[in-house]
Amino acid sequence: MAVTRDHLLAWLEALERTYAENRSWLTDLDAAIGDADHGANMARGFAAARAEAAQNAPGDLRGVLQVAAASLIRKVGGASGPLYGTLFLKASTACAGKETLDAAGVVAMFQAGIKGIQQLGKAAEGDKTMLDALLPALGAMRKGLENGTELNVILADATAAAERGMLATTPMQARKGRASYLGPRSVGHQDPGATSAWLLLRAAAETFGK
Amino acid sequence: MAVTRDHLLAWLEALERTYAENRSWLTDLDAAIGDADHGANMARGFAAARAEAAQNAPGDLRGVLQVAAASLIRKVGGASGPLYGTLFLKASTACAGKETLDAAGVVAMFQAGIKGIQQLGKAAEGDKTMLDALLPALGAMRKGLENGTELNVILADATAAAERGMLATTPMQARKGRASYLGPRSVGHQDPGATSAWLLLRAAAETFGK
Amino acid sequence: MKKLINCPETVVRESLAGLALAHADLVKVVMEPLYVVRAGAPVKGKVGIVSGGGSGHEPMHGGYVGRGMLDAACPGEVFTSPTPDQIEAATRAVDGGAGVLHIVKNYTGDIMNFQMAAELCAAQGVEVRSVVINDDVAVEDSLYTAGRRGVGVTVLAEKICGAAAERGWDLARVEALCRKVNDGGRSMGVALTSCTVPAAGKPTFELGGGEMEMGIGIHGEPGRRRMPLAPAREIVETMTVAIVADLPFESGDRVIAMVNGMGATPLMELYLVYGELERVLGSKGIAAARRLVGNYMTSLDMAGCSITLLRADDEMISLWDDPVLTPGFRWGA
Amino acid sequence: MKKLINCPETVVRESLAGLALAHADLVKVVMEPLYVVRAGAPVKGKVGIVSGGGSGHEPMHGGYVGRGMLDAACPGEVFTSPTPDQIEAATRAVDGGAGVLHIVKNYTGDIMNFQMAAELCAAQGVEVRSVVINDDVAVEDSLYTAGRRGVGVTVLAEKICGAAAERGWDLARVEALCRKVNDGGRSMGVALTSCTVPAAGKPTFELGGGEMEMGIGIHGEPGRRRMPLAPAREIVETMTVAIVADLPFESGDRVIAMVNGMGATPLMELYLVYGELERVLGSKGIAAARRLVGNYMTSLDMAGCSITLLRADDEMISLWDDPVLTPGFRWGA
Ligand SMILES: Nc1ncnc2c1ncn2[C@@H]1O[C@H](COP(=O)(O)OP(=O)(O)O)[C@@H](O)[C@H]1O
Ligand SMILES: Nc1ncnc2c1ncn2[C@@H]1O[C@H](COP(=O)(O)OP(=O)(O)O)[C@@H](O)[C@H]1O
Ligand SMILES: [Mg+2]
Ligand SMILES: [Mg+2]
Ligand SMILES: [Mg+2]
Ligand SMILES: [Mg+2]
Repeated sequence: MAVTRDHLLAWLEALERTYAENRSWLTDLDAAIGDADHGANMARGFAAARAEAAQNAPGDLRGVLQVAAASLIRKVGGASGPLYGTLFLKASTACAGKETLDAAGVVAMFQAGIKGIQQLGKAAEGDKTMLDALLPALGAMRKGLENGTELNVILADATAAAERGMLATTPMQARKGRASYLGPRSVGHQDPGATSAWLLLRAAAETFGK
Repeated sequence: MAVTRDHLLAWLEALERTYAENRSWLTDLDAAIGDADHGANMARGFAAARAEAAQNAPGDLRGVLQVAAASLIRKVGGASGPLYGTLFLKASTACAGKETLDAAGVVAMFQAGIKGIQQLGKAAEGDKTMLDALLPALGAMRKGLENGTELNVILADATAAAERGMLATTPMQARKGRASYLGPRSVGHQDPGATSAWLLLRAAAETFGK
Repeated sequence: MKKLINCPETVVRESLAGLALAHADLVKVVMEPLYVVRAGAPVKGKVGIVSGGGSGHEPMHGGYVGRGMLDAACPGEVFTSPTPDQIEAATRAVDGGAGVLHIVKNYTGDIMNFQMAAELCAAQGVEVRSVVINDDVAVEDSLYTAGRRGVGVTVLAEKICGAAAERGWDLARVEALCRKVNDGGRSMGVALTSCTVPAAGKPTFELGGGEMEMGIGIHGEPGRRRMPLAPAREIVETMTVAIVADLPFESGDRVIAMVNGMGATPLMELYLVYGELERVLGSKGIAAARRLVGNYMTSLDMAGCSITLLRADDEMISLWDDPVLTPGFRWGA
Repeated sequence: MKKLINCPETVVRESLAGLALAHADLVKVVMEPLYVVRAGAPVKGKVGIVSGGGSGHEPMHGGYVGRGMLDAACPGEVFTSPTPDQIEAATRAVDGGAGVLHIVKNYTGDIMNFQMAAELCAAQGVEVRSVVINDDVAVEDSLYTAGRRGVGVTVLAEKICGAAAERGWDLARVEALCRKVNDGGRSMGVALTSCTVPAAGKPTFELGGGEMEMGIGIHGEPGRRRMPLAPAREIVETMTVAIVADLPFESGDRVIAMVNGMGATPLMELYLVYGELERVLGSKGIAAARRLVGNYMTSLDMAGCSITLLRADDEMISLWDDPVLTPGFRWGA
């Protein structure tokens, strides 16, 4: 089983749907410790990314991810725009020259993207950001790969790890982003970006498996 | 039984108390068809009138009413300031040269004051204003005087007439003052000025009788 | 009630004290009796312009005192017209020998208090003329009302007549100009929420989440009709059509257009409203020659806006463009 | 949600369209990508000044575009920083050959998007310098936060640096001035109510009738502490003491003082707050050399205010007094 260009397009479609469905949840989470726009940002961004990729994307994997990255960067703004945009941009370079992705290729793609977010945002695990969902997911992917687990199991484990990481942000005090302005008052709320990150992985697991 | 300078001062004291006690009622009535300040206006005005009359009023009846008139005109503003100020001003001239007032003198005093309000405000009975309480009261006073009724009965009857007139303002559509801006929406609400006018007469009945 | 105040009894004076400190170069505030006067008044030989009314409409009127606009403003308690002694003192303080114009909004209380003051001034040899502003199309003008409320046109009249007085026009001419401005101007307002009078401590009226009051004035009084909340486009259409039909404004007219916030409506919304207004005006062949978008005549913390249109000729526009230097209006200086 | 809008998705662009119509003589609004640019830009040989951020803070930033202030402003969605392509296009549109200064408020999103844009511009040979404004004393600046928010000082920096650029200062000098303004300025804000983001449709937080949020920013985020509502005198005392102690401002300092409304607080209250502020400053021997009282950097329809103090030397004050001609600020022109 290998991930093709169509899988990536299907993933973007799933993300457009997911963020539309979870828009108000993400906004409510952001209202508690941020500025109540994360749901709108993600919904707006992935609607554009899906549409532009479907219309203008070149034939290769990298092209699809590049177009998605560009429209996220152009359409989202805020903190999540550059961050998720970077995730897709770095992911695209990891796919350079490939027609399909095997398990190793998929993990390489996510690894490049997540590292990109780390470099841009300078956040560490425990800062109460999207990385608290993404880094555990990456860890699970690497482990799965070592054990030779097959791709849809790897992605299922990664999604589960991301969900645990997301839930673990609730007791954290934010050290990055808007939530950090609240100091101790940021404790007790789940991070919106960690939540959108879990949704991102869940959509990958659901679409890449097929 | 005759009305002396002390009776007038007692009347002003009673009015200060009455409008303080009924302040929020008058304001609520004004909120419904006006601008929610009648209670504050009356309370502020009669607190000043009472205080200034007690301190600075010359020895005669006229002086007490003149001082009260001046402080109402200086302290109230709005529509009710000039109108009640005029009531006391005209009333004061009706007392010129008198040491005490018999029933006829009291009626003459109110008649002069109420006519003054009519001249200044150009309102007629049925326009949904304070005059809808004051004019029936004046009618009752005149009748009582013809029948030789004694003063405290005259004032009791006048207060009752004012109350009926006040209640009768509820179904009226306002043709004068702020309430007239509401057109048909002014129907179904008791007029604040008619209400403060009834309180004014009730206080007179309670104090002049003693 | 949630307000940045100390107590309802002192809010008017404490706010004016702040105005005086913030704009000491432009205005002085006299506390007994209470009025705001232009720094350096009276201006010898210049017609004085005095206005006033209840407080709670800031920047009107105190914020319009200064060169090229008002010589003095008389603030009453919140929503309560000022008293004759304030108006008399202000009028005498700004009389430079050329007489004084009272610009009075059409409310029973304002009319009576300014009237009493004018008589007191006349008795002391100060020549006073009064012009009553009554531009609110939401109130039908008939024997059965106290007439139309004075609203947005007041601000435009104060600016234009202030400029004329600054140019040295005589009292009769400034008075005639003020009547002309009033005759050529119309306004209408809408409220999305009530306002809260400090001394009352609670909202003047209750409005459901999906309702608005159409045809409100500037005193938190309910409007002519309660209607379901609509998109800005429809609200502006309704108001503009009523205003245009009333004068009527005609294709080819040039107007000074004002979109005025009632106090709690952000500028983002007011500019959106202005965009809709120009669209409607354009469809009727009416051209906005000058524009104002902001909070110029408020109703405490009410959310909503009013629209004012003034048919303007070249002379009015050039008077409009004259320098003005007040806390609320400032250009060309 | 009760707003004078048509729909949440279009409110930003429709409001900017209104701004463009209302001030066609001063600014132009480019829709794709979205930015507000000074009429007649670029000004040859002049340093360009570009700012931007989420919408919902009007008049900031679009209202500060014009002679003597910003050359361009990049508005994002409500409370969402603009995107690199907007900033890049605006920067290139105002580059008169002397380079461009980006005035950026310290928010993760603003920093990252302006950063990306600056790289894109540099790649095309446009010299860009960026200064980050971070003046909010309510946020402790430590390794454990994203640093302090940029708030009120942004407005003062835009005016003062805009004047310097207009005078012909070079990029390095304007940049240094901007850092100096940021270093000498501090702010703090308080909210009496939340605000409602149009796309969210309900208040960002709930606040009881007797409560206030102390130490809020300009995005409707909760503040540092929820406290019982207090008289204005105490609120101003608390904020001013925190601001003064932080820099610290010292006896003998001259400051530019701003009392800024958050959007739904009427001018009557803001002037009262200003009066209290001067009282506290006076007691500390600090003199207000220049003053601003009004809505300059709002948070949609939030009720509340912020106080900003900037230690100002003669040069800053004379730059402050220089002519400015924008929709939001206008004097000397
Ligand atoms: N430095 C950072 N590194 C990684 N993620 C971050 C960083 N700062 C913020 N985030 C994420 O961004 C999310 C907020 O995104 P969003 O609300 O769209 O942007 P904004 O905070 O500008 O309104 C936060 O919940 C957090 O997960
Ligand atoms: N022309 C008038 N003649 C007599 N009474 C009047 C007239 N206009 C208004 N009033 C009375 O004044 C009352 C309102 O007084 P008040 O609220 O103090 O003043 P304002 O209407 O200026 O706020 C009304 O209820 C009405 O009874
Ligand atoms: Mg957010
Ligand atoms: Mg009233
Ligand atoms: Mg009143
Ligand atoms: Mg945001």
